Amino acid sequence: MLDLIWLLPTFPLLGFLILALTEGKLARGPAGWIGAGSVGLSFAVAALVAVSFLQSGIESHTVPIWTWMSVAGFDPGVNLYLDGLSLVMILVITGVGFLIHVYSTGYMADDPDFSRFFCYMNLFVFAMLLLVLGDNLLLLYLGWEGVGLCSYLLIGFWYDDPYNGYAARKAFVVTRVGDTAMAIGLFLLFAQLGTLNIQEMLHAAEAEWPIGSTLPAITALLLLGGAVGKSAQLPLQTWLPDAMAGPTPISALIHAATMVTAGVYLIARTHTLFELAPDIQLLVAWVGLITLLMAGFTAMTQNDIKRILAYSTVSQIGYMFLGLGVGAWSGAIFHLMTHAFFKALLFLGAGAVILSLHHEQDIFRMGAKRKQLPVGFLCFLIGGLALTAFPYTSGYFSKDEILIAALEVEGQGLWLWLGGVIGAFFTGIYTFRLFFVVFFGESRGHHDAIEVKGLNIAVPLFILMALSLFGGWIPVPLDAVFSHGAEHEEHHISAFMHGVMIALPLIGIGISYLFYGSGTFSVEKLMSLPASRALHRFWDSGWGMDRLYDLLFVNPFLYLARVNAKDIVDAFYDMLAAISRAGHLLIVRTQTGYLRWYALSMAAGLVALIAVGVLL
Amino acid sequence: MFTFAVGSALSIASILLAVIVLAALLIWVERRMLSFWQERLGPNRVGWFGIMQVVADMIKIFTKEDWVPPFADRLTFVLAPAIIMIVVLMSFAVIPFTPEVGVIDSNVGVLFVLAMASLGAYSVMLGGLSSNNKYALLGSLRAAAQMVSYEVFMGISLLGVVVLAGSFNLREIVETQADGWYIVPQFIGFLIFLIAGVAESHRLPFDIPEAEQEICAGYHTEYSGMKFGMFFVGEYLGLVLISSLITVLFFGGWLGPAFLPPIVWFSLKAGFFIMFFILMRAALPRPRYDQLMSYGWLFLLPLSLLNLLVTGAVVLVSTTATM
Amino acid sequence: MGAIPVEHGLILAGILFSLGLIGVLTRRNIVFVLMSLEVMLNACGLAFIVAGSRWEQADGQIMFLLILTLAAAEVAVGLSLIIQMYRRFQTVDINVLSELKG
Amino acid sequence: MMLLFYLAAAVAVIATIGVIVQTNIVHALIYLILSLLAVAVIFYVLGAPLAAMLEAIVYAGAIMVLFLFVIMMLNLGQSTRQQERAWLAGRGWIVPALLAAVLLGQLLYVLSGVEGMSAAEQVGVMAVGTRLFGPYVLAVELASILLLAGLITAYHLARKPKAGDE
Repeated sequence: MLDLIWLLPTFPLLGFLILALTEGKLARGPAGWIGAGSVGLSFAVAALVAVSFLQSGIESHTVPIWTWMSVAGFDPGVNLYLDGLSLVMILVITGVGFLIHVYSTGYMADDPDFSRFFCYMNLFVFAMLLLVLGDNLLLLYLGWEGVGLCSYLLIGFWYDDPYNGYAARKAFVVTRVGDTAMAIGLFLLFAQLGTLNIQEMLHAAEAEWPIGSTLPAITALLLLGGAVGKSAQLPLQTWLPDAMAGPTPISALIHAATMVTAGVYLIARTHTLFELAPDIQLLVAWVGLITLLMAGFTAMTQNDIKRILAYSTVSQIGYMFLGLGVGAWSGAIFHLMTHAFFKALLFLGAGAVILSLHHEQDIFRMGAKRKQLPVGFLCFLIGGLALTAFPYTSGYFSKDEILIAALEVEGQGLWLWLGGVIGAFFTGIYTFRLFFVVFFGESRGHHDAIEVKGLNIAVPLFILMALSLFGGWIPVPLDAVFSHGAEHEEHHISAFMHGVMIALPLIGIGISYLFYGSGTFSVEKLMSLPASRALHRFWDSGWGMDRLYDLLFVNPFLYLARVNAKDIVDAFYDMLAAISRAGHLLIVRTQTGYLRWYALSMAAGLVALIAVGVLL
Repeated sequence: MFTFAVGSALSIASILLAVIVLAALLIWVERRMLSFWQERLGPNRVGWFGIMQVVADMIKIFTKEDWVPPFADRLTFVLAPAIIMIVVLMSFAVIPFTPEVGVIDSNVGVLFVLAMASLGAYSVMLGGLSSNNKYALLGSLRAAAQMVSYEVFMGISLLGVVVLAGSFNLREIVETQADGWYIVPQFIGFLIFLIAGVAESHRLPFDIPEAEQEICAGYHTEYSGMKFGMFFVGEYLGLVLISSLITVLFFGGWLGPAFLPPIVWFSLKAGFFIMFFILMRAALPRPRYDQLMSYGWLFLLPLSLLNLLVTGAVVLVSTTATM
Repeated sequence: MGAIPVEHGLILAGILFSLGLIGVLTRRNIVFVLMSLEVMLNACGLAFIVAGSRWEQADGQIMFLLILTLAAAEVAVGLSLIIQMYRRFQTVDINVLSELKG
Repeated sequence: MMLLFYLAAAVAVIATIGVIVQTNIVHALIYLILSLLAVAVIFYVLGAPLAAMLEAIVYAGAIMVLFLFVIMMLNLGQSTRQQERAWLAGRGWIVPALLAAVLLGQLLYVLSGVEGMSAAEQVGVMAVGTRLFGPYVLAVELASILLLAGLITAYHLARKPKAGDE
């Protein structure tokens, strides 16, 4: 049964090939069936595999499929590797992916490029499965770049609008910065450890490298570079909010549930390396913490419903990084899973709202929509509660695990914990700000909106609601993967700390109610202060990161280019140019343009070479 | 290097003679059969059932003026008909007629046949080119494209048999068919080889290089007398060659129940295919040139590659299973 | 069979190579140039076969196969370039193509 | 066998000389084919039957047909003879001939030190095939990529320019 996992990537690949080769000539019906069905079949296989994997009780299983070539010890194979980690990942990818595909058949029903959409989606699922199932770095990298490509294609899906193309390019280029670092890291690992197989490589690293030495630090840092690029963490987070230009199901699938978690997966997969480099691991924690706080602040100031969710995604992935950094490997992956549930729910709910309101995305032009959009209301209520870690929703369990683990880090633990809790507080504020503004208060537009109907939209939403509420009780079979690290022990934490962790998000909800629900406090009054206006502008622009990068990289480059056009250094180069021109005038006589002349010189050179060889 | 099966000059000479006489006889057979299928009489005046018609034709062809057009390129013009004769007769060298009869027993027999077939293209091309005549040039351009293209599928379709037999030696290929002819596992290969074979010998329905109605007999427009006769006989030799090859590769060559001697079995099988080709000429219309090319590249090539791939996979799996 | 001195085979390859070189250098018709190039490539292949025969190894033939592949690709591209050239300049004189000079 | 080798070698050299001095391009091509076939015979004598057959099939049979095809397409047949004669006239051949002679001298000098006899055994198709798809599989992959690139390039270059181009 376990050998069936080769079917997992095969179905989406077949779906992609069929849809690509029919060039969009397929009718919507069959195209939707193929697109969603292939992922559904994958999910069925994944479920079968999961059952038999858990029953068998083995730690890991490798399925060799094919060896591409075998040259001088370099034998990259297409081998699939299954363990607890990849099991969780494939279940999330195919499960949530399937729901989103079904949802998309409704959401994209009127789009002229229906079949192209599913074509890209299937390719994406294929690449993502390859990423998490590959047992060697080459396959992982193939999947990694494959999802990057799909992300580019899908963000720019509506390529008629130049802005979408810009957003797609930005996502591609920014993640490429991280990918370059990662590629160098992979080369370094291969060069140093001599194997591409991830497990062998990790064992070799453990055996050869002492803890805290330079090489693991460098490789871990480079891999972290790749991870922050793909997972939209500081300093490469700027692409994700712009990536909301794509269709909403894409935002749900790629930019919330699966692709952006690839960085988390990468770090979890190579966690041995990070354990060998404690400094870098701590860096991971701080990157996550700072990102989650910055994204939290920014989310509070946004007006676009999807951008709020995008910043919240950045922030939640920050939590995962925090978890990874403090050694709560299973906690991070657990949070990855629950986050996939409720963030997919929120995005799909947002999609339903947007579609119902004729592609309106500004929350301040909605208001009082709970009667008109009951399903969307329910989505946001449940998703929002899970996102703010309301007790006993799925987000509560996973976030708890991360924060408790953070507290246990020696030295900086309290700070990390405090940051995480404050982040949770902001999560409460921005999530329910969105909620109250959209669904309560007075209607500020679209008074006669009617909610979109259709089982293929409603059913995935209800399943995701259930998962968001009860997903916290799903047992994650990760102990075998991470067991050799910190032993799984009962956490001891004082009741006060725990109380704080539960209370702060609730206080956040309360504050946002006071501002946006009951109107007790007035936002206008707050905004009348110039300082708060400036702060609002600053946060609204995402801490000015785009401007900062313009300032730091783009403008200096342009400036240098301009300055370099005519400066005194040129004189020196002019001299060089004059010399080389003189040489050129000499040599130009040999450049007759006649091919036979060139051939003659080559032959003469050959003769001379042989002569030298013979004489010496 | 050459292990001579029979080896004597006498046997070589007798095979040569037999093949050429057979080819000449085929001219009469074809005319009789065609007219039979078209419900007319055909040549029936000279000799018994008109069989002496062949001799009469020979006399006519030998005594005609052997004329080289003044505008033609003399060397090439003379060389072209010789090439086809030489090439086809050379191909017969590796054909195993019976366990005893055959000229050479080469380890690369299949490749040798392919090499000769590919050289055969020059005959048509040079003939058309040297004639310095636009119809001839058109004909030879068509022939070049057609023969070079169909050579590819011919080669690939053969490889299925080679994979099964594990040898390029035609004699061994026949011997490995003792427990089953390759027509069964290689039916697709057989079909492709049949079609490609007809195209290689540019007989109807693939006689596009010499289509009388379109390009005035194509590459041999300017030829007459003995040189035309060589082209003519060369075509029939090609027919015999293709039939013999099909027999050897797909129908077990000389193998058959013991009540008939091997040579008779071989002749029966080859004769059947010769008749089949003649019937094809009588029955099928000529396709258009572009149809022929796209049929080859878009249909036969993928099909033959697929056939080879599947055959290879099956052989690989079955050999690794038994090991 | 065999028992031919390796030296003689290599010398034959050398002679053919030199003849091809003369062809490349003297002809102005680009088709001839390409044909002479083929002669040179073929001479290289011959040298490999001779060496392979000397050591009774298949590697020589494999190298020849690779040269064959190279030649096929080279001729395909070269001839299509000739067709382009003829379309543009109505000549096969290689000296016409002398615009790319210093 | 020895005799066959030297005979084929003589044919190859004479035919190759024919290639480089001919003025009629079709005749030159026929000489080239002859030279290639002679080399194929040499391959067979040297115990390389696969190479010999491929030389005949691919080199003499396919690549040269391409040449002939292009000659036919461009109609370079006999009209260019005068031109060739004019182009070959003059002293343009002296320097190349000298250079080639020097090169040949060097080659002879270098190669005359080589000892050894060619093997008596044939290296069969099977041996070549197993090595080709064993240690040389990377080379096969590269060759296939090269052929693909050549195919695409040739298709693209020889295509008639569309109305919009240039």
